[in-house]
Amino acid sequence: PVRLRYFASIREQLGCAEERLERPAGMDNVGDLLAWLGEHQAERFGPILGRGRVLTAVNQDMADGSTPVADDDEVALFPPVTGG
Amino acid sequence: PVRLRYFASIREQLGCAEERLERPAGMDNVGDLLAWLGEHQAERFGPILGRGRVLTAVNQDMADGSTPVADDDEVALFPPVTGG
Amino acid sequence: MDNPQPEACPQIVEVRGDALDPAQEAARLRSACGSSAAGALATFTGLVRDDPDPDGPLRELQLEHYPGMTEAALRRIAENAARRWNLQGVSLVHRHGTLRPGEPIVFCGVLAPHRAEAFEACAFLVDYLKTDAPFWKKEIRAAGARWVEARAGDQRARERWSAPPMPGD
Amino acid sequence: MDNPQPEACPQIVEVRGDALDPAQEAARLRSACGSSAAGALATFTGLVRDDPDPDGPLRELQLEHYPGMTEAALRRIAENAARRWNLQGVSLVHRHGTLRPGEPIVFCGVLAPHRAEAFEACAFLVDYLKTDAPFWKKEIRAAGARWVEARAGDQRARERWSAPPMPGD
Repeated sequence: PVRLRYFASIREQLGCAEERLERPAGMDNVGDLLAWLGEHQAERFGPILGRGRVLTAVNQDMADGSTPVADDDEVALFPPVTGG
Repeated sequence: PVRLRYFASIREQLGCAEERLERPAGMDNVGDLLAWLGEHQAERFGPILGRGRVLTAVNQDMADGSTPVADDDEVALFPPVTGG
Repeated sequence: MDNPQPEACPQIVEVRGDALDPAQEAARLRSACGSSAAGALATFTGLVRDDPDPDGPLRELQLEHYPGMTEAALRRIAENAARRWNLQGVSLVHRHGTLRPGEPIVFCGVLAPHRAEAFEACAFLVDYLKTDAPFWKKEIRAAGARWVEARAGDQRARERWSAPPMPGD
Repeated sequence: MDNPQPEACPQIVEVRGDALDPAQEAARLRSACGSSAAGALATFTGLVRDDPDPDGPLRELQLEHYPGMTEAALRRIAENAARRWNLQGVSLVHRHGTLRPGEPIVFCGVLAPHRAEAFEACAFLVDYLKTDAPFWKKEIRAAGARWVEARAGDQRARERWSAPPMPGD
């Protein structure tokens, strides 16, 4: 499975900070993962993925759609950052 | 008379921080004053006026050759500043 | 302008939940750098600003971060500054948790031989942490809570540093 | 960008013979400015630098000034910054007398709503005091004493502020 983590407004919208997901066959990168969530958990993720920019990190490194995802990876979803 | 003040390397070269000068007829601005010093006190001021840039202030305001000089004015001569 | 020995530059990087004092951080950076080769110290402190708002005055600002990733992001920003300029010290200290109006959010400090590189490197630190460090601000006002939106201007400010260097740089 | 009420901006201006602590000055500037409209504090501290020199290490730096005129020049620089940008506070504190390597020579601080104007106004203060404030530095080294020469680069740095403003400024 992969470890999914959510931050800020995405964490609040989902009402969840962290969960595990059994990685289906063919989910090999971040793009695959987001597409799968939008399709198979449309009610939870539709409003999030459809609304604004969603940033991702894999194992605490900024990622994009082509970043590989494997079992035991930590994948984070969060909105654009607003520190400083 | 005018009150002459000297700072930094000019003060050291002259061996003098301050002196009074009876203002001769026709000495009406800073340019007149420097010309008079260069001519009538050439031994003291020749090396200073001939060497580098000399800045001037009249009554503690930056001045140039055309700034008027009158009795009781404070006229300062100093090298380019190096603060900060 | 590249620094062949960035590891010789002390780097203070911290994400903290308790109060951040910019005066103390400036003193800490100076004492971390023993040499007298530094002629310039430039610092930036970001403060919680209470702008007029239809939702009423700001009660508090909540700063969420991503423990682990946030520290790593700050370290990378400090290292990039130390590689890009010849610096004698870099400090990047950021708050998380709950802050009140007027409180310091972040301190950036740079010790360098001359003022131009100190100012430049300090502005570089601020621009990058606005876009590259995982922090999220939530404002609590009388009328409710809302997440602060990211600003396109912050992205543009960061991008000026990746433009090709000017001739003579 | 002009500020219609520069008098509403607290201005700390001082020429002092005893030690200058940049941490203390940053704290003093923040407490002089009561409001929480400031989102950014930018500071610059100039330090006595001991560069390698054929005349040996720097023993001390003597800073001469023109009492009365120097304070007036610093006040004018601070006022010009407060007129040019919308600032919540300006500080310009400069040493005179005898300093050792590593000691602070000058502190410039600016409180402003946003970081761009804080950095700009702080750089403006430093650039102007290098050319417009009557101070003169003398270096005392093993091989003797010598007056520091003015640098053409400082004059150029000051002149960039009197160029016509960019469109959109």
